[in-house]
Amino acid sequence: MGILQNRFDEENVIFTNVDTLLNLGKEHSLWYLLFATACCGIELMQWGASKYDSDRFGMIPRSTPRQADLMIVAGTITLKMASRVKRLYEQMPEPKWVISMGSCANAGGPFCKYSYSVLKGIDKYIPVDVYVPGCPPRPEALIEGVFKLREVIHEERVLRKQGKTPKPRTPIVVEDPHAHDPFARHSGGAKLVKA
Amino acid sequence: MSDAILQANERPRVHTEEMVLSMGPHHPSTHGVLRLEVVTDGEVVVSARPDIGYLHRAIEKIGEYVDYRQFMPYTDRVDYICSMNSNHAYALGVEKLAKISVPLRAELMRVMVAELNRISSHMICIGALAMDMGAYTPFLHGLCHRELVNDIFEDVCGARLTYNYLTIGGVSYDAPPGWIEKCERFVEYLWPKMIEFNDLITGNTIFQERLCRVGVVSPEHAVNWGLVGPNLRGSGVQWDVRKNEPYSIYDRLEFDVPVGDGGDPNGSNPQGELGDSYDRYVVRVKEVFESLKILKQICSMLRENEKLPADHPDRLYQAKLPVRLKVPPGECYVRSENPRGETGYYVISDGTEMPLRLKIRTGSFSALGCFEEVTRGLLIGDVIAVIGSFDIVLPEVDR
Amino acid sequence: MDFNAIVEHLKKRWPGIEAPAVANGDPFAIVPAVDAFEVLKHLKETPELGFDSLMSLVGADNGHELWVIYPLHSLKHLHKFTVKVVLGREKPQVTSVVSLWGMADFFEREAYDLYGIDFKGHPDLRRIMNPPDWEGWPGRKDFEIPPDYHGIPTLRNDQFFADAVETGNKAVAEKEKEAIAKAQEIFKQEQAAAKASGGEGIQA
Amino acid sequence: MYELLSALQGAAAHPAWWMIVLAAFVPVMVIWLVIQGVAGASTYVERKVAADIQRRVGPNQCNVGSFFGAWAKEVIRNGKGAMADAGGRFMAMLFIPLQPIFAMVDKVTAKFAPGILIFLADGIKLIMKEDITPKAADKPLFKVAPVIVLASAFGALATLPYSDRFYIADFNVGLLYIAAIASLETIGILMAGWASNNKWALLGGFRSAAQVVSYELPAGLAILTAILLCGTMSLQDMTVAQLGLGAGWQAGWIWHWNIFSNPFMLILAPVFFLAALAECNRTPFDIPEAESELVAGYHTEYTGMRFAFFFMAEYAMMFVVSGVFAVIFLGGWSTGIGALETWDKWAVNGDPAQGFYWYASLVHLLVFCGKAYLGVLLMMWIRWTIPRFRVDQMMSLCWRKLIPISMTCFTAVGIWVALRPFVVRWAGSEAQWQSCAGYGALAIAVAIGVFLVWFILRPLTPDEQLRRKLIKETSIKAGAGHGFA
Repeated sequence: MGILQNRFDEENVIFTNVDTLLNLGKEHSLWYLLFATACCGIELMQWGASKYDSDRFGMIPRSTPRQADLMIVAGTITLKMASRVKRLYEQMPEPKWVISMGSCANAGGPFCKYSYSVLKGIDKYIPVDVYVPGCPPRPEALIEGVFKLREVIHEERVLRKQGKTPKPRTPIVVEDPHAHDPFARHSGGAKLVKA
Repeated sequence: MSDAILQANERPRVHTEEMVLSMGPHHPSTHGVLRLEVVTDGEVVVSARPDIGYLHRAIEKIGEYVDYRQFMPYTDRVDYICSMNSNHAYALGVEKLAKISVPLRAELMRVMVAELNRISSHMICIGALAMDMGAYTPFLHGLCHRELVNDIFEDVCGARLTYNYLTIGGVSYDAPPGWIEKCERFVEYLWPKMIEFNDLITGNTIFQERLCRVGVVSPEHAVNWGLVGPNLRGSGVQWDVRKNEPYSIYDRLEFDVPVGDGGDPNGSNPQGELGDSYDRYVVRVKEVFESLKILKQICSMLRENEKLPADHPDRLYQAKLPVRLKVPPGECYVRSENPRGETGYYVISDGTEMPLRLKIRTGSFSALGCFEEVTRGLLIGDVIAVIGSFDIVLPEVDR
Repeated sequence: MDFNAIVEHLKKRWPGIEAPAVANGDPFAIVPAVDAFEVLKHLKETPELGFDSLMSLVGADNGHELWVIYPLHSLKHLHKFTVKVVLGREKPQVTSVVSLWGMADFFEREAYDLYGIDFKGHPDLRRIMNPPDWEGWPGRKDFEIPPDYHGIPTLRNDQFFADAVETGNKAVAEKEKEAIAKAQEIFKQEQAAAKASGGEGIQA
Repeated sequence: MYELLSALQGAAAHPAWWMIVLAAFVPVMVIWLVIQGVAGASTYVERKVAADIQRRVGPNQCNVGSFFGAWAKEVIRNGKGAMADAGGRFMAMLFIPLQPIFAMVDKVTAKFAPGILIFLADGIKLIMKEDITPKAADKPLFKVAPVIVLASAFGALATLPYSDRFYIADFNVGLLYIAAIASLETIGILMAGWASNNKWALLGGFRSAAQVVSYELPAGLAILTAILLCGTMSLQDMTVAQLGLGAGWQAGWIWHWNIFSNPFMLILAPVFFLAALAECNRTPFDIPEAESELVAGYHTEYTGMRFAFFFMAEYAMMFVVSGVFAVIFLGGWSTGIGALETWDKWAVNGDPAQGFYWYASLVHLLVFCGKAYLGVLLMMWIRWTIPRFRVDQMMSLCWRKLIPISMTCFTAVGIWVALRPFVVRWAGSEAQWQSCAGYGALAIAVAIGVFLVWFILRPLTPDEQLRRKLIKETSIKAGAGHGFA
């Protein structure tokens, strides 16, 4: 938005409503970076593919970070990879958001305790907006994560100045509806027959 | 004429310079975080050297800290596209060392899920290869078929990707009611879909032109470089661990081992050369049909098995094992046929609950070893084709 | 040829080869490091042995000494053989077999990267998995994880995790209880429904 | 456009000054709107086409209701807030009655065009993105490249004959102008590739230069052939020539279109279409931006609006080449129904004194846009179906196949045209020859039709029957990956 970005400090009928319109545009057109390192990448692909179809929400993959708005860190980030991830993040133009997908990106996942080469949480390196837990998260959980991110975007200030003390980025954790339910994952009643 | 002009005339008129392209670790078609140092002269690749380790998660090292059962989830992550096969290879290794015999029903279930997972893995491979060639749609169609396999797995173990379904000595859960019918319906569904896929992609002229005579590996080189699985068979070497060193119940099943037939006028690849990318691709497509055949047989075997009385030893799905599993000292190398070729586990036990060393030998790692030789002199677009046709999966490479 | 015959065959030329009796798993022959290359070459190039395929190349550490293990297989004769080379922890060195099996290239680099085993004559012996400036041999038993790598902490923050687990546990346990109770109820209902309809079990 | 305006002004001796300003300003705005419309609609249509081919649903969240409705809701909420001033309350009052209207519109649009506002959202977002110029880039070139690319599409759009009276400009060298200005795009792409200081972009730029220079030849030869046949370079005149006005009762019928005029044009049409695909950098010739090889090709380093310029130019260019295809092969704005075209001379242009029939022009406008957009849809269909060529294959296809074919066709059409006077003499008169040719073309068209009917209704072999049956039984409806089981 260039020179108009965060220039106006009054709450005005024009600025508030224009901000809302701009935010609506942003949140309906989240192009994500085609970036997947490990297991979660497959679920990311399934999320973008026919059954879950991320294109419904206007989300299409871009392979160059310059044209992406959203980076979904899908999979384990190793120490060797960490600097590359940061570079990709820096190459993305503002405004940009990050979803940390899966336990590995959140906190190291199953490699947290004994692995010498895994970065224990991508938020140690780049700012994260939404955390989606799971190993790997189901595509439904990722959709929920995107909706949470939309809520964040909806409240952003574009033309108006940020508040005197800008709101700190509070981590948003998507709760996997099936995370604690050992049976809910099974479709239908068939799997209730305990082995 | 002065000397300077003479010299200038002697020099080649067009002065070209080599360019180093860093392909990856973030690149749309390196199938993950592979990095290639590609030295190109214009479009021609002088050398493409793989630089790996961007997904090195030290899984082998973790194996030395957790006990035999706890390591099973990590084998899921070794090759997440075919976790079931990966589980199977590890379970075979430990069972051989600990001399555990697996009940028949467990073996049937294992082969069933392994073959289903082989199909879903090949779906990703052939779809991704088509995507690398510029056709995006087949990839999504492949994923669409894959969703159905995921549904089937979800029914039997509750997970979509990392299953942790096989255990040492059997499988975690028995088949739920209605599951076998579901598998049969899947076979009925996929067979014509694969024929449709063949009509659309395998027979596509552009696709064939892109893959034929590209990335040729001769049979001798394939053996020497340690290519395995479809990559080896694409080079015309008839070697399938399921057939030649049968494990589990593969010796009771009937299936063919498709091999590459490049250059054969009656074969599937008449314009090609033995061991080119198209051969490797065709071997995978044919393997899907073979897996479907196996699935049919297993379904009928499972049905017969269900007729046995409930307390029959063949109907158990798990062997009775002690809670603290101690493996007697010794070492062994066990391999199983995975979608990406044989996965071998070299297990060294020192008699404790944890292994002394676990070495995982995977197909993609050795395929990358010969990558530089194979891609020399190709074009940049061909490098992509060769990566796709080798079906490289990075966690398997880096572990 | 079976394992013992191959060992006998090799012992004629290299009497230093040992084949310890194994009660469990695959048998293997221990070959002195100096002879390793010649033995492997012999194994590959003798027609009646014909080990044209190297199945894997394993570097290992048992706490006292380093091992390099070569499981071999012959596609021609369909027999197997395992060669093990025992090396000391200080300056472990063995001749590279890249000239025999091309596949050994990456596998030897990996063994070098993880165990620091020097493969003499390898064309390009660099780190493969870890970054080039990584210090130490992470595969060895005595490796200690460095606290940070270029400013990135490599160890987890244990206090943070302990808190998370402690605070998370109650909620998780309660939710799980609820879910199980709910699921069992549904299960009972469906069982009853299935019985009422006369079918056995529940349709998927 | 100028003619139209002067017709409005009436018979003034000299155009008034405001007329000149208007004549410069209005066309520009019109083309700009055309570009916006074509690019915006095409992004949506392309996503829907792709979704249908890939068994997906495609965008369906960004409806009128969910976009403007949500906005109206927010505005009303803001207006009722404690902080709101008079303006805010006024806006809220304004939007309260609008809300049910939005909801109503949403109900209608969601039925046949769900997610239609996705292009608006994309546009808003792209405008708002940070504009990054890489530090190492050649800044002036980097900034001017997207403008050049868009300008070439802009310039080309100006000369298309949208209708018999609604058109922006009609040069006597229109086709030459389009061929020239369309290849300006390459310069922009090459500039973008070079200035980005990115190796992927550079490769993309080079590939594009090689590709477009090569494929200009078959495209140019096809255009030349059409010029040879019609004897004019003006796009309007070429369209009029394809009405076949001298042919008595047959005037204006479909078989006067160039594509049916002789067998060589029938061969040439796919050649030109392929070359057009290559000039637009579309699959299977999307080698300059080959996503799986070169990340994003020449626009790898472009962000936000600059990238949007490339994007818009691509769709506008697709429309342009499809429009040119329609003009040189498919009779431009001609409906192909002779009775309609010749009735009371309502459609036949040429003389302003004949009067201005707006309804006729509107029909022609729709017909032309339909024909051109059909080409665009075909391009989209191809894009989502088949793989991409390799660089050398693309070049050999051009130099070994397309250029010889188009050369042969050009020569053959030349001979055809040269022999025509003799044939006409033999036939007796132009009108008789025209009707002869008409009957011949009719026979060919009927033969093709019969063949198509046979092809569709032919008896299937048992194997094919089984295969079709199986595929039909197991086919999954779009977007329902879970249709099975």
